[in-house]
Amino acid sequence: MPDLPEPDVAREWLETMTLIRRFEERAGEMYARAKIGGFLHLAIGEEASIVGAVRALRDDDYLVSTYRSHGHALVRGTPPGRVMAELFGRVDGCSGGRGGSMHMFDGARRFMGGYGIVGGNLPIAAGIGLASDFLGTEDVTLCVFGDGASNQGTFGETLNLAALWRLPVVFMVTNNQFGMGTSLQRHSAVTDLQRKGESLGVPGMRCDGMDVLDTHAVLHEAVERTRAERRPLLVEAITYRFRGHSMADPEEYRSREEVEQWRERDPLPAFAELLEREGALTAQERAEIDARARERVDGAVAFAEASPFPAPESLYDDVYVLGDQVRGWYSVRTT
Amino acid sequence: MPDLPEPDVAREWLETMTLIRRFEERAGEMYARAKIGGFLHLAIGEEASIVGAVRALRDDDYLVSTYRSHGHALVRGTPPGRVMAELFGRVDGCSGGRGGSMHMFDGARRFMGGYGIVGGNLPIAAGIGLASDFLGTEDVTLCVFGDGASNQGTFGETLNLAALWRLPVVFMVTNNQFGMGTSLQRHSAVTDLQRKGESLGVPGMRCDGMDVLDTHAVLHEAVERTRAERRPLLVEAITYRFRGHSMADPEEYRSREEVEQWRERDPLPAFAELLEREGALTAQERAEIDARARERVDGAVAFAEASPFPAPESLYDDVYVLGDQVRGWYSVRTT
Amino acid sequence: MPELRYREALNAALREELARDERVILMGEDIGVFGGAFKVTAGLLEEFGERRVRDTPISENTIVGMGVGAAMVGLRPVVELMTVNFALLAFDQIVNHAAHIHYMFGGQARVPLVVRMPQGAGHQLGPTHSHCLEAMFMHVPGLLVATPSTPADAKGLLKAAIRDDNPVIFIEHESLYGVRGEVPDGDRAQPFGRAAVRREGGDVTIVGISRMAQTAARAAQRLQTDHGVSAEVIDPRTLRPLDLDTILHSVARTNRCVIVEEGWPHGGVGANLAALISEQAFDDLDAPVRRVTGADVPMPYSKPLEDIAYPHEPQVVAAVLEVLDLAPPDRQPTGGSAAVTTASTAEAR
Amino acid sequence: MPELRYREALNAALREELARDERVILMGEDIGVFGGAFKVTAGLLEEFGERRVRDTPISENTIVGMGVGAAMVGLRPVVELMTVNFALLAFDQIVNHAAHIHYMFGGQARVPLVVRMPQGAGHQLGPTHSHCLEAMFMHVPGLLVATPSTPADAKGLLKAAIRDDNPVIFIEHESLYGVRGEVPDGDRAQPFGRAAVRREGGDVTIVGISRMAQTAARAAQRLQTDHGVSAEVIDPRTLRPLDLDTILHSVARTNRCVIVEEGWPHGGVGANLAALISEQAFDDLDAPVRRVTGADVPMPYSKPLEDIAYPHEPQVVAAVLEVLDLAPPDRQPTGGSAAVTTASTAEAR
Ligand SMILES: Cc1ncc(C[n+]2csc(CCOP(=O)(O)OP(=O)(O)O)c2C)c(N)n1
Ligand SMILES: Cc1ncc(C[n+]2csc(CCOP(=O)(O)OP(=O)(O)O)c2C)c(N)n1
Ligand SMILES: [Mg+2]
Ligand SMILES: [Mg+2]
Repeated sequence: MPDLPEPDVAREWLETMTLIRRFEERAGEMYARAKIGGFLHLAIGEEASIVGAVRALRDDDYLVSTYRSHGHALVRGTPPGRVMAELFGRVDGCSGGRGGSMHMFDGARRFMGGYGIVGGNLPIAAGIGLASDFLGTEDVTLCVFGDGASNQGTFGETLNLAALWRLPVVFMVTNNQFGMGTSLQRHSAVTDLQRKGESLGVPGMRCDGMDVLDTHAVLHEAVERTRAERRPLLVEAITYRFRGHSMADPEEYRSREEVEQWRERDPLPAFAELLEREGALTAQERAEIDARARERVDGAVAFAEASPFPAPESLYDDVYVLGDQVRGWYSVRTT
Repeated sequence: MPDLPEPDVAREWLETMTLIRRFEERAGEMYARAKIGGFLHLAIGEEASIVGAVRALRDDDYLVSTYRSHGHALVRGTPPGRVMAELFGRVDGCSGGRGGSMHMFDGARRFMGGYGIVGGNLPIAAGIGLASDFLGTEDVTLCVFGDGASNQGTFGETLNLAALWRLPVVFMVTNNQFGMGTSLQRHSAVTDLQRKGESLGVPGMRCDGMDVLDTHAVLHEAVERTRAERRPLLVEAITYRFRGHSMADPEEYRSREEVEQWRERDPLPAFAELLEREGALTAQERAEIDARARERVDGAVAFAEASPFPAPESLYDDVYVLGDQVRGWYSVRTT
Repeated sequence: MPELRYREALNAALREELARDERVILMGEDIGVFGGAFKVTAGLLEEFGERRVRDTPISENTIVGMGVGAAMVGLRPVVELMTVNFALLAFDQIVNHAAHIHYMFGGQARVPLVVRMPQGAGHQLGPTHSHCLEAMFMHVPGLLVATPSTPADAKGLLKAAIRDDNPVIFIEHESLYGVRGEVPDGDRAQPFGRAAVRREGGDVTIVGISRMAQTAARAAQRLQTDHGVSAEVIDPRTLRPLDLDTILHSVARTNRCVIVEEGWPHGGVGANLAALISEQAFDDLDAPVRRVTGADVPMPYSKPLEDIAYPHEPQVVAAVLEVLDLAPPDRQPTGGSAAVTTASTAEAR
Repeated sequence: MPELRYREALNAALREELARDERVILMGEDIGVFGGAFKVTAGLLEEFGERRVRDTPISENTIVGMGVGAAMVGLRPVVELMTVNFALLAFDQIVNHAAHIHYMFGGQARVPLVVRMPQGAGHQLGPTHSHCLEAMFMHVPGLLVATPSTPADAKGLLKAAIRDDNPVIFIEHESLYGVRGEVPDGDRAQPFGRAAVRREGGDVTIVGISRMAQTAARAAQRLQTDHGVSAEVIDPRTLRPLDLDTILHSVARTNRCVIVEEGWPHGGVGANLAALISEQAFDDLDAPVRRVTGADVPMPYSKPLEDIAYPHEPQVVAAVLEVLDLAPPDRQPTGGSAAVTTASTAEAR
């Protein structure tokens, strides 16, 4: 087992994992109460893979994610209120209410977006890596996607290009065992996903995505190797989503037992108990962390509730960057 | 070195390689004389990889190729006249003059087409393999494509699916060292192309595409293994195109010396001389083979010349399969 | 006649065709074990087995391309793309291959392939998940394009699509899956190229595309009750082939036409119909053909914005009153041109 | 003013923009060592090096997507797709990503990306290599679409495209690369959304798209000399934004309009313009807007078939004479509708 980080660091990881968990539990409730529409993909069960990975990044490093990215916004520091406001479709949402759950964004914190098209985010991450390389910065881009996405054409195209051009991108495949209702064995001929980049010139690594320490240790190594060696790596994080693919999922493709077995490895209590055993956390601190998380989520809901819906007149805002040659939202100039 | 086949078989291989060579040389001349338009991609130098591979197929096996496929039609038995007529854009062309050099077809001989979109033929070949599997036949499909095509998204998508569904398809990457003007090293991170299917669950093999015997031996093994084990294989054929990518290619991306070195391995004289050394071919037979090939090509040109151009009224034929609900070529019924 | 949901009608069509013809197979993401993202294929894996009903990896271009290849050698594949939005990944196989192979090989090869997928807004799926792309498919010679708006057509057109020897783009609508309607019993294929007159009327012709045929019918009802306007409502059912005659005959009587579509205005289905009608019924028209279209924007997630970004009855009613000179023309530039009502304007008004 | 070929004008624009702005990079298949399939980028690798001019593998969707990502963080990528036909593989990145990112993230991200590619028939490249797809791109909000038809516009519009903060689809034409024309010296960007009146006239307005603007101009010359008809020829230059005003003002004077495009008729650019003009100039029109389009077929390889499958001067002249009632309307159903002249008909007549 990797060594514990400093106690305050470890507690921050636990606190952030807890925040994500409480936030998504509440989002699920808000969805049931029709405060949130569209698709809502929760990452409950995957928090260690999110926090462990992103905490291995520097603040200047870029993060690119999918439609399952509330946690990625939160771990990067986007205020929970702005994430919840996005889910509520309000103007103060982190994407102005335009994107919703599948399209989170916080450029200031270098979270370059959640993307709704499976596999669509890989070329974009490689392009960001290309820019970092071109501009001569030390920035690394972490691109997160799922096991199912590894079958998309962009996976092979992008990894080949990243290896060929030695782009500073760490590709992280979050293997939660399913692409929607299709199990790994039924969608990928090679199930040892860390190997899926070998034929493309991208070496692989694996981490236990249920263990924030292991995830952090492996991603830290991967990110720093990529930063130093200027070449991409593929990291597989083994994890599991405890909830359905989205809110409308009868989960007939897996057994209650299977879910229960994985729940026994729930990364939150596992890490909390470890910290307690190691004397880095008291029972009271643990309770306070949970209480603070719940408070922040309450605040997030209140903030979202208070935020107005976008005005109808704003419908056409930002279809285009307006300028001399594009004068209005409309594509036909009328006098 | 694999043993020689029966002398008459060996001579047929030489004769077919010679026919392809003479046919394409003449096609080049006809292009210069504007008898042929569009793009003309010659496979001169790659004949051993074509004949050795296709002769490893049974007559019922399917062949799917690219825009560089005159040889594939000829080796499958399409009359040279019909191939030349297609290049001339005449009604007796093997695609009725509709497709041209890039879109050859001879369904009766199970040559299921040359395709102009790089990488576009892989999913189609897998679909044909799926049908063979579904219908319970023993047919194998051979899908030929280039080194550059191995970077296309369809490569990863199709090989994964073929491995996952155990489809009887042999994927043959004709590595002629370049994708147009871009050398292998500059377009693919992994240059050992036979390995490019490993991460997709498709084992690889390699053959010397300049040696018809080696190509045949390796492809024969691959095709029969695929037929028996019901799983795809990837075979890399190392070869070289002596001519430009198409007729308009200054070839500034490679040196005269490099081309000369490869020309020393020209598969035609190499194989002919081997047969002579082994006593399977006399100098006279060799001369006759060449003479016959030239005659057949003369005949092909004459046939193409004699064939009429499609009538203007035929422009709209075969846009649709006409039937009860599609009454004419036009998509708007007018009274 | 039994009442079925649109989803159930599609399911019945698939079940009956699978039973009728051994060569029919289904392929798609999560159509088997999961039963389909919208449950259209529910129960078919259990009934017909993995050989006929195949879950695929997430590889849209290749799934469609495999359908093309399988169709060329005798199968009749029905490929489901989870939604039309993902079809953008398969455009090469749809346009360069499925649509062109029959022509490009001189009629020697056929591609009896059906690509099914739902489209449309209304569920807050945001910019990447709410497209209506029938105009793009309609543009391509070699494709047939169906846009069923009722359970009966969903079943009848799907059967006809599966039996046709041409590649068919079969566009369902996410908002219609739960809609109920009468579906004739038995093996009834609805031939392509026959528009349906959903309601007869003499004052104006309203053409509604896909889900908008339903919106148009509701608007016509309102026009009758609130304004005493008698509107004829036509649903083309298929865009390739297109039954223009039925529309022209109607316009010849009403002299006024409004086209309602959910998609983007520029180069939309409405623009194409407006052009054809203006060309061929020039002397019949007492007013310009009027289009009511989706707004010229990516579809926003936020509910109030999404609501005004695609047409509802009020915009259709407003547009009809305008072509009948019963209301002031709207002033603000909209949907790309002052003469197009897009969802937003009537609302914003 | 110096005379340049269209190809040279594009090359000059790229060279000047590469020199002007460090953030501009070029990516594409065979644009470097090979100098570009059509030699548009010849010499740029030598001049600016591998860092700025990058040969890519054959991976269209990913090349465009990398351009999107690089543009989001400050570069100004110019991606060349070898031809528009291969853009069908990149539609997901173009539509779901490049076009929608600015809107979908609430205006926080920008995508100053240019995707350049040639389109068109005339070189016997057959069904998979001869498309004109401007209508599909024009359909999508968030994209700008340019279709330069002269060397001057090729240079001026490309400079404007590279400097614009929106994603631009820049459509060149294979048959124009060798065409010579005067190109103003110096750093002149041609703003989008300004149509060019190529020739003034009072009897009829001819709108020509992409290469067809040149065909239209030649037809106008013939109309003048052979028939004494004075035709005004308008080249919109860009389809998004579209300068409809210039067209409407012209039609207000001529009362007759013919639109010439090379692409497919259904849902084409011509249909969109015909709809807009019929809507907004209804009372100005003395005859239906007439479209001359490519035939509704995949492009055949055989020369005589290809020749009649896209418009040439004779069809344009015939269509103009028809809208002026100087010739019998043609009878046979064509290009999808009896009111559309497609290349084939006038020839076949
Ligand atoms: C191109 C594309 N195809 C299909 C979908 C529908 N879809 C959304 S998520 C998903 C499953 C993705 O599985 P995986 O990559 O493992 O990520 P996970 O959802 O498990 O996090 C599918 C099929 C999509 N959004 N994009
Ligand atoms: C999708 C697509 N992109 C680009 C092209 C243009 N093109 C035709 S052949 C070719 C090179 C292909 O190289 P390779 O796969 O090695 O085959 P080869 O030509 O060497 O036989 C390119 C880029 C195309 N036809 N299709
Ligand atoms: Mg998964
Ligand atoms: Mg090659």
